[in-house]
Amino acid sequence: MLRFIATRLLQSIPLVIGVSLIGFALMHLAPGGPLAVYTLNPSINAQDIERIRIIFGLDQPIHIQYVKWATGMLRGDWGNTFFGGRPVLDVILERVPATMLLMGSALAVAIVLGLAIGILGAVKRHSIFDYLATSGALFALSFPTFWFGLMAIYVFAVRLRWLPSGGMFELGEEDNIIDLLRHLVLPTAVLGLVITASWSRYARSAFLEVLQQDYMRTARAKGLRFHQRLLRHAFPNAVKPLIALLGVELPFLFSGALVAETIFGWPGMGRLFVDALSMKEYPILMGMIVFTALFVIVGNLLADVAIAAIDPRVRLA
Amino acid sequence: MTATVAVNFGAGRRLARRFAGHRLALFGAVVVVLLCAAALFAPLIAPHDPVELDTSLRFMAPFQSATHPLGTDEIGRDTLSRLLYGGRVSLTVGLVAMLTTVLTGASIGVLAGYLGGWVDALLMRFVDTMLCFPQVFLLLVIAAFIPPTLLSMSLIIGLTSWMEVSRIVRSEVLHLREQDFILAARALGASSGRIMFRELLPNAAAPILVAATLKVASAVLMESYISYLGYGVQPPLASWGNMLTNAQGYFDTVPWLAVLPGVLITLTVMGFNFLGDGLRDALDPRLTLNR
Amino acid sequence: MSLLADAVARAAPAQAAGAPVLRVEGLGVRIRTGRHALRALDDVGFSLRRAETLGLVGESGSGKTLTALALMRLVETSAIEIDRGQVALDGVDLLGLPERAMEDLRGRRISMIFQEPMTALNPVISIGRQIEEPLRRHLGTGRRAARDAAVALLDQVGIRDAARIARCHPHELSGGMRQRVTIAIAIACRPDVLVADEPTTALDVTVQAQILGLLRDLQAEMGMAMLLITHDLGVVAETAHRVAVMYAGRVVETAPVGALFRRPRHPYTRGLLRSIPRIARERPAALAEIPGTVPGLLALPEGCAFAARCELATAHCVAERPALERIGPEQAVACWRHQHV
Amino acid sequence: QQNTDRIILGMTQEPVQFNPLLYVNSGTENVPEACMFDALWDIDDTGTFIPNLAAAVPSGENGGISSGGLIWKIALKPGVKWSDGHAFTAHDVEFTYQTIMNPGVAVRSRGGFDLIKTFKVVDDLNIEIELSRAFVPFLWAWQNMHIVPKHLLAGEANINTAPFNTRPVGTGPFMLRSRTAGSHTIYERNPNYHRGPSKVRQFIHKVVPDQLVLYGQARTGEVDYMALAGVPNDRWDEAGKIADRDMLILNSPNVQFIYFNCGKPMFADPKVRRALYIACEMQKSIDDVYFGTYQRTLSYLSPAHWAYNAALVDETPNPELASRLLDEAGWTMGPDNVRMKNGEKLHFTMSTTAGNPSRQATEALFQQNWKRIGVEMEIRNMPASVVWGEYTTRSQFDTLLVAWDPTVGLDPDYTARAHSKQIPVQTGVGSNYTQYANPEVDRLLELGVTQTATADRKATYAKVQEILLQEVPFAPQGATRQAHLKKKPLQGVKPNSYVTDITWNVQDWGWA
Amino acid sequence: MSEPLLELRDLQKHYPTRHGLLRRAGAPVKAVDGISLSVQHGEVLGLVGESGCGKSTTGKTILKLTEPTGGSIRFMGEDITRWSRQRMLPLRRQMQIIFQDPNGSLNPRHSIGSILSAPFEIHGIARGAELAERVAALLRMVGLPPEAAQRHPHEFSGGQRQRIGIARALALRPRLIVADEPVSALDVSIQAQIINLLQRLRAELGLTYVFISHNLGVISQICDRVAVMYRGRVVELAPREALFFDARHPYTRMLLAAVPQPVPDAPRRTVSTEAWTAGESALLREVAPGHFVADHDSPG
Ligand SMILES: Nc1ncnc2c1ncn2[C@@H]1O[C@H](COP(=O)(O)OP(=O)(O)OP(=O)(O)O)[C@@H](O)[C@H]1O
Ligand SMILES: Nc1ncnc2c1ncn2[C@@H]1O[C@H](COP(=O)(O)OP(=O)(O)OP(=O)(O)O)[C@@H](O)[C@H]1O
Ligand SMILES: [Mg+2]
Ligand SMILES: [Mg+2]
Ligand code: NI
Repeated sequence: MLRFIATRLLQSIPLVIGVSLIGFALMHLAPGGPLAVYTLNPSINAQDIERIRIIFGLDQPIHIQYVKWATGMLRGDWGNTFFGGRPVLDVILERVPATMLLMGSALAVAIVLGLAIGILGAVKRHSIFDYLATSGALFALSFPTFWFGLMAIYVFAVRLRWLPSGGMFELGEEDNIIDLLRHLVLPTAVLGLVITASWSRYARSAFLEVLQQDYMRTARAKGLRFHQRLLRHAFPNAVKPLIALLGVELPFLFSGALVAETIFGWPGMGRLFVDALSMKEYPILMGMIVFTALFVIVGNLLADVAIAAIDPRVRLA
Repeated sequence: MTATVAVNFGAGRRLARRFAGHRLALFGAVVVVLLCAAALFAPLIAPHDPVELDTSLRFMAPFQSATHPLGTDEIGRDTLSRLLYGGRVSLTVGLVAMLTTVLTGASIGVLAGYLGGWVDALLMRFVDTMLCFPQVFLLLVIAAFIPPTLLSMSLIIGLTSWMEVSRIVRSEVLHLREQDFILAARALGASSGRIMFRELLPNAAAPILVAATLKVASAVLMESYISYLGYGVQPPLASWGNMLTNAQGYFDTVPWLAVLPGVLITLTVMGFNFLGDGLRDALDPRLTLNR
Repeated sequence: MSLLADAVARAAPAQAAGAPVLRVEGLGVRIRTGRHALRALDDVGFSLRRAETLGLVGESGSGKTLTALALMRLVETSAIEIDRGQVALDGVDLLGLPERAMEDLRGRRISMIFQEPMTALNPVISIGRQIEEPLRRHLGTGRRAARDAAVALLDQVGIRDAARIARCHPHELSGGMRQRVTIAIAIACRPDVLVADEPTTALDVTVQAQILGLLRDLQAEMGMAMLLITHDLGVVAETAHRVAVMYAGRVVETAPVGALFRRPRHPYTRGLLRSIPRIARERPAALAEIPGTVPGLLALPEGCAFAARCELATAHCVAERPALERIGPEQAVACWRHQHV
Repeated sequence: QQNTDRIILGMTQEPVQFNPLLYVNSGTENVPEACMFDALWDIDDTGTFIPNLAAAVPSGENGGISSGGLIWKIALKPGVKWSDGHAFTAHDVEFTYQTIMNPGVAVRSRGGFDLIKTFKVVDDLNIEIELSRAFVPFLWAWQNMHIVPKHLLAGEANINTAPFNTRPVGTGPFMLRSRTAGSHTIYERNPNYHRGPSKVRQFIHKVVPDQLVLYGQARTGEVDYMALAGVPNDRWDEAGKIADRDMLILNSPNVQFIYFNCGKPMFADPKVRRALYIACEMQKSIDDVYFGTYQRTLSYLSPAHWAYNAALVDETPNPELASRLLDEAGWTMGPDNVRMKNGEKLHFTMSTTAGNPSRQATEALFQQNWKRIGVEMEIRNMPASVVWGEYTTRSQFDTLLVAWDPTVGLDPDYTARAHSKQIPVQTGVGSNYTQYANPEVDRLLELGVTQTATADRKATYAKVQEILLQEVPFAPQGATRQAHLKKKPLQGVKPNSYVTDITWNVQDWGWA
Repeated sequence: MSEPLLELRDLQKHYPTRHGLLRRAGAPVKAVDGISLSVQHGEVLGLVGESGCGKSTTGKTILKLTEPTGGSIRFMGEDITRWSRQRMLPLRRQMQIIFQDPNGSLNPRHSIGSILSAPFEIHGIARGAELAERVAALLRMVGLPPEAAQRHPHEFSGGQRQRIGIARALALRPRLIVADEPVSALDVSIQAQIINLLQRLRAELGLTYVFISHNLGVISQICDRVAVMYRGRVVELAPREALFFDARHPYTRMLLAAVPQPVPDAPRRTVSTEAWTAGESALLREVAPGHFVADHDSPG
């Protein structure tokens, strides 16, 4: 077990290097660059752009740029942003709490709800509930997030005025937990809706599979109550693919969800990433990719360990 | 696969029978076929040229006029025609991307799970690598290198979204491979390929089929997103996704602009879902059907 | 102790001649496969008294397991349906009971040992916990006590190193060990009725003897009744008080064990007895078999299902199906020509 | 209950940093500039320069500008203090100038400042600048350049990454109190502001990334003032009718054009460009795509500009004339209803930033207009970072749909965009991406920047506009306008068409 | 004597054990702990022993379905102990196994038809109509109707599934069949049919069986020699007659004493609780020609 974790962490060193290398190369080879923002500026001309290119170090060959970035990283220097010259680490870290909060609550809500709906759907297969849940989930997945987001804001914030329409807190109420929760409701609901929908589908299929196994009959023969059979016998068997899914989704805790953040003005990572992508803020992008890599490594490692912990037949290699 | 005979051996007919007995699956198949046919024959059915615009007729509501049965959009294009033509883009993207996702994801998952060892480590680190880049990033970067045609775009979407499928499939295979029937296949001298694709995959079919359904929806929406960012279908070509995106500004004032393409996407996804359900039920002989 | 229990057990049926604990009457099960529906069980009936063992033997695929599952109410899926008959446990009709009430009975008053122990155990739960479960569910045993009880049960079913095995998972056990685990689970709560579907097939004869002894002890102590499904006629001879023989979804003969072995009244039963392999210095070149094959349930003939393989069959046998006919105390047979057997 | 202690301004974007020299985004970074920094002078809503850190705006009359326009004498306002208490002096102005010219600092533009030959600090309050040639828009350059404190920045090895950029100190009406990235920035009143303390204690710049949601917040009152990107075009009617809200319409100096790449053989002939231009239903595109919110213009200036040539006539749409012009130019109708010349089809692409539905609709409309006269246009939109990158700056496009400001503040000078020496692919300087070259226009543009009398300049630029409308290197569609929404009791907001930001006079904003 | 078909030398299979949340390794389970046996062409070797003594593990290891942790396996004159999975593939045609667990060894997603056609497909023996014919023949051979081909494993009774497993192993007519409790779930009449079938095939085709069973009657009917296992080791190996009528090892004797008799009112079996200690070494002593017994220290 500990050896397994050590091996995996060792494997992730080349992974991070590879990822950063690929990321760097892709970013720089793709057309367009950070200087395009200046083109729209009326008073900027070609010399200005050339001058700034040199200041940003973009005139150097890519491999030199990479080596510079990488050696900086090794020293713990994540670099500075092009625009504003702020330390990348600061720029990223100041967004982390918001993202974690939103994604964490959305994931938590979605997992619980998704599982519940999925399980019920599997148990009451072909019932009205099953059909409703199926249609609902598919509907939720077929419309883009922005549509639900705008609808929710329109209904609950603009029309009914029950909830704030966006942001993380009322200005001046930064420390008020109740206020924060109020602000969390709509984005969590909208974001959670989509995740709930897909989780409910996966959960339903996983439970359908497990419920027909012979050992479920044994559990029944023991006289176990329905919920006991479900929780103790079906759950650990059915939950394995879902854990794998969770491992894949864990990076979202870091990378955030762009559309929901935009609609709800949530100061999260998704917006930062897409802003950085559209401005080609290479230093921020690289920083975020490295962070995401860490989350991916940890997420999938945890998932693998959890699966092996649940199912003794699975060997950790 | 080399020996489809064996799949068809009794199972083929039985599968078809079980499938046909599945009312919902039949319904799903009918929906998908109808939608595909509508898209295919769009030039014959569509009342208008989908790019023809007449700004004086914009925002016509559905069911108000015979010439524009489903109304018109923000610059007076016929919604019905755009939906029909848009189906060509969206259905292609949905289907091709879904197939790519599922084939890639399932293959990699089963390879990693069954072969284990360094193959597993290598493939899973590859998956991790792919996961490190947000999909938008991958999409945009790849799309920037490959000229965006409908097919290439679908493939790109598919090739950037298979990772969760592979992880799920792998997690299933990890315990399936320890079961006696896999030993039995090995004892028969079945090659690893046969074991993976004939013995293991059918047992991991359920989550794959779920993923397939979900991927249809996400691919259709993803297409509109990359188009929105400038790498996909170019205006004025319609797709359900970009019709939805364009309707974003009118979500409360002219809601049907978003609802109509949204409903079509939902219908498509439902169609695929029920098809998938039917297939799964047919593949899984233990799940007996309810009539 | 063992000898005393033995004596009590053998005498039991006579003592408790009163109302049977379990009575099955006219049980019928229908299975839908694709377009067809087949009658997998037809008019199955028998009764079990306290401390009595009824051996259920019969041809492979004749519906023994199905009978067991049906009376536990564990078969019902969308494809399989119990469509007629009655199962009464102490006079309470199980088939009409609400599921929640049934849950209270299963594992407590009536429990089952499954034929295929490999798949009957949950692969991700430790052996110990699987045994503890019925105790905690029905008897409210505490966590520690249940754990100790589980180890004790494993020990009882002859598993060496029980404490270690309790922490193992099913895939680490051999076939026989798993079978004994399912037995431990089934007897954990000392049920009134034990339905044992081939409980000792995977056990070597010494362990088998030990297990059967254990079950007999339970019968003696608690008056447990047992439906023992097995192919091992040696086990039947040793353990059962009465025997029911099934063929193609029906009971074709019931008799006290001695009578059955001494004088089988159904040609199929007779065939069975002849096929038993024995340990002898000289062995036959081939074992005696019953010629022909069992008819498929889908294509059951009009008349007697065994007629095609029966050397005594007449036109009557082919044309009309014989009903179970009472031919003596505790003895019945479904054969037109039972006098000729 | 309205909180009159503060004003919440809502925008869809936020500044990425606070150093006015490193300014990147117009519209958003104007807010910290206006709140925390001052320029030597501002321009007010009537177009007059008003002194800010300078004691007076230099001019010929007050002797600030020498007769040849080469020597500029600027006297600074005495007693001005940085918000950290340091005195503001001429050395800060000098430092600002030096930083602008410092090759290591990513200053956006040196436009105007590169003409400074000598910069002399006479004493703490007086400056003398000598230009290498006369340049009237020099006033604009300073109006746009906010002064930074020497005492905080001079010691920085790298100003691009100085902590100052996140913890700025200025002379402006507000001081930075806190910034929550992605959410909002709070500015606190500067009690010692040299033009008098501002009316509210706090000014809050809130970021609401989605325009529709921002509009919703303006309606619910979660923001007091909705600025960038303004009320969506299709909601102006509705917004104008909301009780308790004022809708302010801002003329921006932005004009939306079709850029023709004159360097491509197809567009080398002015006749072709003109034909394409007049085939477009320009007014209709404004009315039906932009809901009439843009103002039709025939030049690179908005019709409200003082230098706008009112004599220009709108010839669009005239497909017949367009067809004739194309025939004359040798593009004759081909078999599949697409014009051909020398075996080549009249087929080209049009690009703009992807994801802008109105521009897409405009493109679709033009596409249809052109299709009618046998021209095949293919839309090829791209992300901003691509389309405005080398695709534009290296003149790789066929046509672009762009909305751009004039080049130097609101001065009518258009040298950078229309002078033949300013074609970056050829000369490496300027921003004449259409590669337009016309000696007459060159001459007029060179003349225009030397003329000090407004009437002369107006005549010169009227001629430029006339030629450009004949030769159409860029076909004007409309001058963009924005509608802002403010709460009725909020006072002091003055739309100013001479600047790009509404917060230019933020110190005067307050509650009734 | 010619070279044996199968020869095991000091075969070992130890399973690692892991317990607790951290899955720490415990002492390994010595499922097979040094077995040496050889099986001649056409011979039937019975393998009996205590439940959990390592019979199935031995069977699986012989076929290299699990990798041995020690010792060597020679099959058809070649040492296959270290052969890779890939290299084993062609050899699989010559060695088959009937699994103890008929339920788990049939892929629940496949119809019986496709399960039974797999061996033919894999080794390219038959296809199309011939394949269907062969499958039907296999089914008939084990007493199942041809329609069974279209049904799935869960639709069969335990005994029927077991017969499907037998049919699958017989499909290729391999040289060696490891039959792990092949008839335990069958009623005696069908059991008789199957055993007769196996004997007939052996006579006709020269098949060799390693026959694992708890049913000593069956063992006595079919086997030429019998090995008795106890805790991972062979404790007695003898020709059939010698084993049944001249058993030397106390465990063997105990087993024989415990065989149930299909005679009602026969004296109840008594399981002796006598203990003996197994010798340290896995060495067998030849006490009579072909009759080997392990060292033991017993009261009897
Ligand atoms: N789900 C099903 N679909 C179709 N037929 C079924 C199904 N389940 C059982 N059967 C059939 O019902 C019959 C009775 O099966 P059952 O398992 O009760 O037999 P059994 O007497 O226990 O046999 P064995 O001794 O081999 O275990 C068999 O012929 C079997 O093929
Ligand atoms: N995967 C495994 N991991 C750990 N231990 C195992 C594993 N498989 C088997 N064992 C152990 O190995 C021993 C031998 O098992 P095996 O299945 O070979 O016994 P067997 O002789 O076939 O018994 P039975 O007659 O009960 O089937 C048992 O003690 C069992 O607990
Ligand atoms: Mg059975
Ligand atoms: Mg075994
Ligand atoms: Ni195939």
